[in-house]
Amino acid sequence: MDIRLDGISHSYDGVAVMNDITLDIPAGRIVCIVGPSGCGKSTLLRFIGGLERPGQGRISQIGEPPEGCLNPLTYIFQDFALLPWRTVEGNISLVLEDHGIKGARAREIIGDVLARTKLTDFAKALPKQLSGGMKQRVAIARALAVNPAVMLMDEPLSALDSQTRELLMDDLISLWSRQPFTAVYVTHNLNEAVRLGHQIVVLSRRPGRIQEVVTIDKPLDQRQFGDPDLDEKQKYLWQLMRDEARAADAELINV
Amino acid sequence: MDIRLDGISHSYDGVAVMNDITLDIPAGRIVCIVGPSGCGKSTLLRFIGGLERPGQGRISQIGEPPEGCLNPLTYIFQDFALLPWRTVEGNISLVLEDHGIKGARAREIIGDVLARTKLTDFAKALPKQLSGGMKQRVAIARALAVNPAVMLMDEPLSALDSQTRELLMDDLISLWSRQPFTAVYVTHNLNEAVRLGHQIVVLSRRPGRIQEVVTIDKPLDQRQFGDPDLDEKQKYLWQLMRDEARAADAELINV
Amino acid sequence: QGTKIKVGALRFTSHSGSFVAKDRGYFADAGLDVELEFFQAAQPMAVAIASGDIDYAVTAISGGLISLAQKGAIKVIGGALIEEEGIDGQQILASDAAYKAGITDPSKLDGKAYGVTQTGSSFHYVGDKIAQAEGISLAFKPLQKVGAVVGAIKSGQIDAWNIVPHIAKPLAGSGAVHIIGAVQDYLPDYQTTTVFTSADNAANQRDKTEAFLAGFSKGVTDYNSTMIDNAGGEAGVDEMVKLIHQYVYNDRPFEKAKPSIVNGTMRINEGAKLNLASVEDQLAWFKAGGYVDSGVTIEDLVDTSYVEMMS
Amino acid sequence: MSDATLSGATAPATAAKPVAFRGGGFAPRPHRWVGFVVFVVLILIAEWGTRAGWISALTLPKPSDVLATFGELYQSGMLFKHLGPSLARLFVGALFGVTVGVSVGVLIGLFSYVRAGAVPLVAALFPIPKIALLPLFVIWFGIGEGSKYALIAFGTFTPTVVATYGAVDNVDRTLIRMGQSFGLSWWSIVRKIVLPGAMPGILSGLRISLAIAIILLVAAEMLGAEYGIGAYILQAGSLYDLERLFAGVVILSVLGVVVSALIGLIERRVLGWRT
Amino acid sequence: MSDATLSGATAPATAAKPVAFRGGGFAPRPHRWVGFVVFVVLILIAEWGTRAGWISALTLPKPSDVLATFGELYQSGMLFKHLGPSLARLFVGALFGVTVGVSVGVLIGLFSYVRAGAVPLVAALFPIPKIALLPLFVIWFGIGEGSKYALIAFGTFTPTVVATYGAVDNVDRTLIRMGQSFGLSWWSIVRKIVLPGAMPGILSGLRISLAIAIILLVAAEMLGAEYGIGAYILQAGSLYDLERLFAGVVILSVLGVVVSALIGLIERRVLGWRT
Ligand SMILES: Nc1ncnc2c1ncn2[C@@H]1O[C@H](COP(=O)(O)OP(=O)(O)OP(=O)(O)O)[C@@H](O)[C@H]1O
Ligand SMILES: Nc1ncnc2c1ncn2[C@@H]1O[C@H](COP(=O)(O)OP(=O)(O)OP(=O)(O)O)[C@@H](O)[C@H]1O
Ligand SMILES: [Mg+2]
Ligand SMILES: [Mg+2]
Repeated sequence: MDIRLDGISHSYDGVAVMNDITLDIPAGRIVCIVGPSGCGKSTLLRFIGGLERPGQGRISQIGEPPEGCLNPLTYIFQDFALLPWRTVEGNISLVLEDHGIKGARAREIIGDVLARTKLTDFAKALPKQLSGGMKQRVAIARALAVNPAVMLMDEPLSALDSQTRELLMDDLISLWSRQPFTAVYVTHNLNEAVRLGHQIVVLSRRPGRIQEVVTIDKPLDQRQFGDPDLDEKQKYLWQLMRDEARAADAELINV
Repeated sequence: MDIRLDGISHSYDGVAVMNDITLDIPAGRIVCIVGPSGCGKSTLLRFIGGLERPGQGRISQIGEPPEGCLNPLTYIFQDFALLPWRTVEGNISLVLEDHGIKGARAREIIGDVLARTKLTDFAKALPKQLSGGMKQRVAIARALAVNPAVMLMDEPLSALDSQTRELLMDDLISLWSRQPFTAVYVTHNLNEAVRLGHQIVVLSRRPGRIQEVVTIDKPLDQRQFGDPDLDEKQKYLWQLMRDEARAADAELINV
Repeated sequence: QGTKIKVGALRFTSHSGSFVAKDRGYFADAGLDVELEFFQAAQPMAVAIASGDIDYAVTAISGGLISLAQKGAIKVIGGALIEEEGIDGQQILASDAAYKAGITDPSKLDGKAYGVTQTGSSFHYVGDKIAQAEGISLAFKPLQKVGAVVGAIKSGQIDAWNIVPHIAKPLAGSGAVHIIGAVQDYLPDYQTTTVFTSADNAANQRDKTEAFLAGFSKGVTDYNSTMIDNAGGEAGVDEMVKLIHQYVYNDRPFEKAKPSIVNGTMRINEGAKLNLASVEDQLAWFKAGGYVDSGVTIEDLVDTSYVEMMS
Repeated sequence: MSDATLSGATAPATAAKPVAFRGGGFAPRPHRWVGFVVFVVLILIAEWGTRAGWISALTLPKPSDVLATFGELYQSGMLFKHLGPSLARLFVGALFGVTVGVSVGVLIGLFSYVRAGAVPLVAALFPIPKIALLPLFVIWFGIGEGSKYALIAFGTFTPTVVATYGAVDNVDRTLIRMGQSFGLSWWSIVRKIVLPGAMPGILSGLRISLAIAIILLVAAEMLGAEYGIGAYILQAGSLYDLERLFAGVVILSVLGVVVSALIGLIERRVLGWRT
Repeated sequence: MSDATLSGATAPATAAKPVAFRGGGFAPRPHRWVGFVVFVVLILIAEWGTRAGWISALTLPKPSDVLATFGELYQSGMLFKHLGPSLARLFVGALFGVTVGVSVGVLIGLFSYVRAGAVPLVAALFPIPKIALLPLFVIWFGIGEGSKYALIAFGTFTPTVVATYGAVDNVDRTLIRMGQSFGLSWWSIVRKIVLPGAMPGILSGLRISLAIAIILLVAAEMLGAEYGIGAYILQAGSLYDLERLFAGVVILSVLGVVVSALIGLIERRVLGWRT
């Protein structure tokens, strides 16, 4: 299933936050979206997932979601969004219950996704007992449980410390390598973008418009920590964005 | 002024958190401390700053602090620790007031540190109006205002997004290059460590002990984004720490 | 099995008419199955009649009672406690401090603080009448509850108050207050309390109401003859006190309760006769003070068709 | 490129359907007029019912009569004669209770031993109904203004203490560590960090304390008050004069809303730094 | 290396001095016994004062007499005769008020129009003193248990509503967006996310509501109650019997502390997931 964005523009209370964004998200690829603070990345992702409606433009899904897909467009959030009163298992079964999956079938699915995210031993743990990295793994397992057509990730690693981030990047790469998924991956972190993205969409400052789309052909599982090609791309991206990032950072927030 | 740590061990409620740490912090250098979560980095920094007393061992300052130093050991915190009810100016004058510096003298100092951190235009802004990066710049300006002998930084950039982090790293480097300061810099981020550290102290998992001290000789202002030497060092550090980081991440928290 | 009715009462000796009638079966004789409903204060009792929770009760005339009568909710149908010469009635008390300062007589109360439960209560009426008679002015202090007034006069924060004998006498006995006069000197034949019921009962339940008054009157007759006219001698008094003790001061042993019950003896009108003149005077006073609507008439308040009016 | 995209969308070899919307909701939007309409409708129903007679005069007064009573009260000048003493009692009593409450609360927040001693005491005082103590207050403070002040002060004291020490506990500890790390004196930390940081909590505690103070006005004016909104209500109640009773209750209710709005104003002024 | 360090430290060419400690404080430590000692000391002072006579018998009763009164009350079986009806009233009244309050609060939290209509109403009801309405309650609900339940229910209703809609407002919006993003139905989101998420706030509101319920017990039992702790206190007050008054007040105070402890227990049970 592909996603097509068609001339998306939007403004909040008269302030334009994005302008004429047209973009294709092809199945089986990871599209990273980078851009300075406040350029509308999260808003764009909410549009794609149908959580909000753009002022102008159209978002369509092309083709059918795969067999057994419970929730075609599935989010992974920056702050994990686990229900603190449910165990790891319970958090996953939450999203199955509403699709009528209970009992043995649910147990099977939960067992499978926990195994894939190496969480089998933590099935009965409460979120408060887990480190940030483990929590995000649970969120990933939950997303996998509904067998999504497209994963929508809003800075999934930016609440984690950088060592944990490294570990989770490895996990994501190995998950993708075993079974490629489609993803829109919003991030501030250019290193993550070059490590995980097949395409990297660079947005300008608010109102966000597409400044450039950088494609990286190297297969995901061959991308290494400190790979010179990737460093090159990252440097290029940083040079593209640096001034805008500084300007965005120095903006006064009107509260 | 140097700092010397001498056989520091400590335990909280019977749980040993660090073990026999002996370390010299020479004047004019930046010493980075890296290590997995919960290995006692922040605790160690609190000991150095005199905010907490170690169970065993001794911390001494050798030599006199420089002329006009109001607060020899000065912190920069991860979450900025700005008083939200004071303006940028007010937050800086807070730390001067208690040393009896008011009126024209205070204005002079404040003007100077704001200029050095490029915040002159934001003197009257409240913290809530500032982005994270700007807030941390204010915290740095505040630290500079007391003319510290040693700066104690506890993950100063980890609350920032990675683009802002890049910008602030540049700022720190240019501040140091213009006038070298002594710093103990705790971080999870190996990239920061190799960009900013003259020495990098690698701690083991809890109970933290010194696993290795890596020295980087390249002058700070010559260290570039994507520098192969630094990438080499970073890779080495990551390989040193990876397994411990994973184990620390997978630990259940007993609440 | 008789008609079921509910009769409101306070745990005061002044409600003995109902106690005796119930205990000695006079209500049952009249074909009524009476359930006594006890209250902590008189005012809610009037409201409870209005709301239909109880059928009959005895209480002093207050602004609230008149106001409810005007709204067509209740009617006075007879009289109960009355001030009678020769029998100890309500006493006028002065605090110890005031007494020591020379207030030994109500005429010396000019400008002093006089305790009442509420503006527009029966205490207020009595106090104002005393003031009028003596040609003095009093500062009335509304303290809501009898307990609060007791506290205030004991500690000398108000100077004077009037209250029924069974409270006045033990207080005076303890030395904390002094009796400086009697209400009956100012308000002879003052109709202290009245029998009242809902307007509906008075107008439409004539049989039931008459039956109640019949039973109640028998109880009253027994009480008066035993306690005031001493018809049964000391033994009769003892028996009567025992009966009353089931309802009043029943948390104290009999020996301690007896003096209080005997002290509280006041005449209850035979046949629930009503001193209409006194009621009219009270009504006029309430109207003059603006505590009730000036449009209320004695007909709104009293149904004179049930009992004999005293002259 | 946008041409290609468009043609792709209009000629669906594979079906292109718009993404379904599933967000929205769970975000209250203000509709100011609804509150107003609800009030008006309720009052109109009451008026209709009392006029038509299916609400008896014993149950509710006519709203128009309540208004007329209020008008009389205003014109006769009695409104201010009642309002004046009540406001004075509220002010003095609450000022005293809140001042002592904030002080004790701050001490509890700062000193472990004070906390250990005072918290159980406050917890034991909290559920004591103030009206139960009226007879005692008469003895302790007299029937003059003293006992009224004392009752309101006592009633506002306990919730203020609880709110204040909670607020002090909630002051961000990193700010305090920051103060210490810059060598600020203990007193500077308390004055410049703890107290301003506890302000939001103290003010929202004040909201509750003052509501309680207004509620206690009636209890306070049970004690020998001739004038005062509470006394007015009590008298109306004992005379079963529903018009006046409701007029008095409406005054208290308005007073409560005004006080709450005032605190809101102060909050916006003083706590403008909050995000 | 440690040798070198040590010799460096012991032979200071440049002075080596230890880093000064400047942390600590601002972190309350529990001292359970202090609270107990404070109570005992206060009681002992009262006992001494009343015995020695420098506290007059009018001001305070002898603590030992209060204890004796309490003993009598217990032995005569009257304690439970009073406690029983009071607890029943508390339970029924609070159950009703809290149930309705939570329901209305949740509705306010979920629906903008309900909020716009109900919030001003609740704000206007909040500062109305319940005792002022006693005469009305008798007419509305009779003098039986009904009016007592109604009074307590009414008193617990408003704070529960306020606490509940505040709690619903505070439920983490990302959790709700998460639910929507996984296609959960509206009802599932309310049941599985909003309600459990609002639990902590609702329970801490319950703490206040129940304290208010206990306080209102006395007012409720002004309405023709023969038995009940409130009636006992009122009677003692009107007879100016300080021993019994204090015994009653102590019972209410203990009741309040017990209820608060019970809620603490429930919180630990139900809200174990909180960090
Ligand atoms: N619901 C909303 N109402 C009004 N303004 C909004 C809303 N959501 C976002 N905005 C504004 O729209 C702009 C874009 O917000 P968005 O969160 O999409 O940016 P972002 O690129 O994700 O930023 P960041 O990198 O900080 O996450 C910002 O200026 C933000 O203040
Ligand atoms: N005040 C305290 N009381 C009890 N235990 C504490 C205290 N402070 C820290 N600890 C424990 O000591 C250990 C070390 O904590 P510390 O904060 O120094 O680690 P850290 O290396 O800074 O971790 P992180 O990388 O997560 O910041 C942790 O297990 C922590 O739970
Ligand atoms: Mg975002
Ligand atoms: Mg740390």
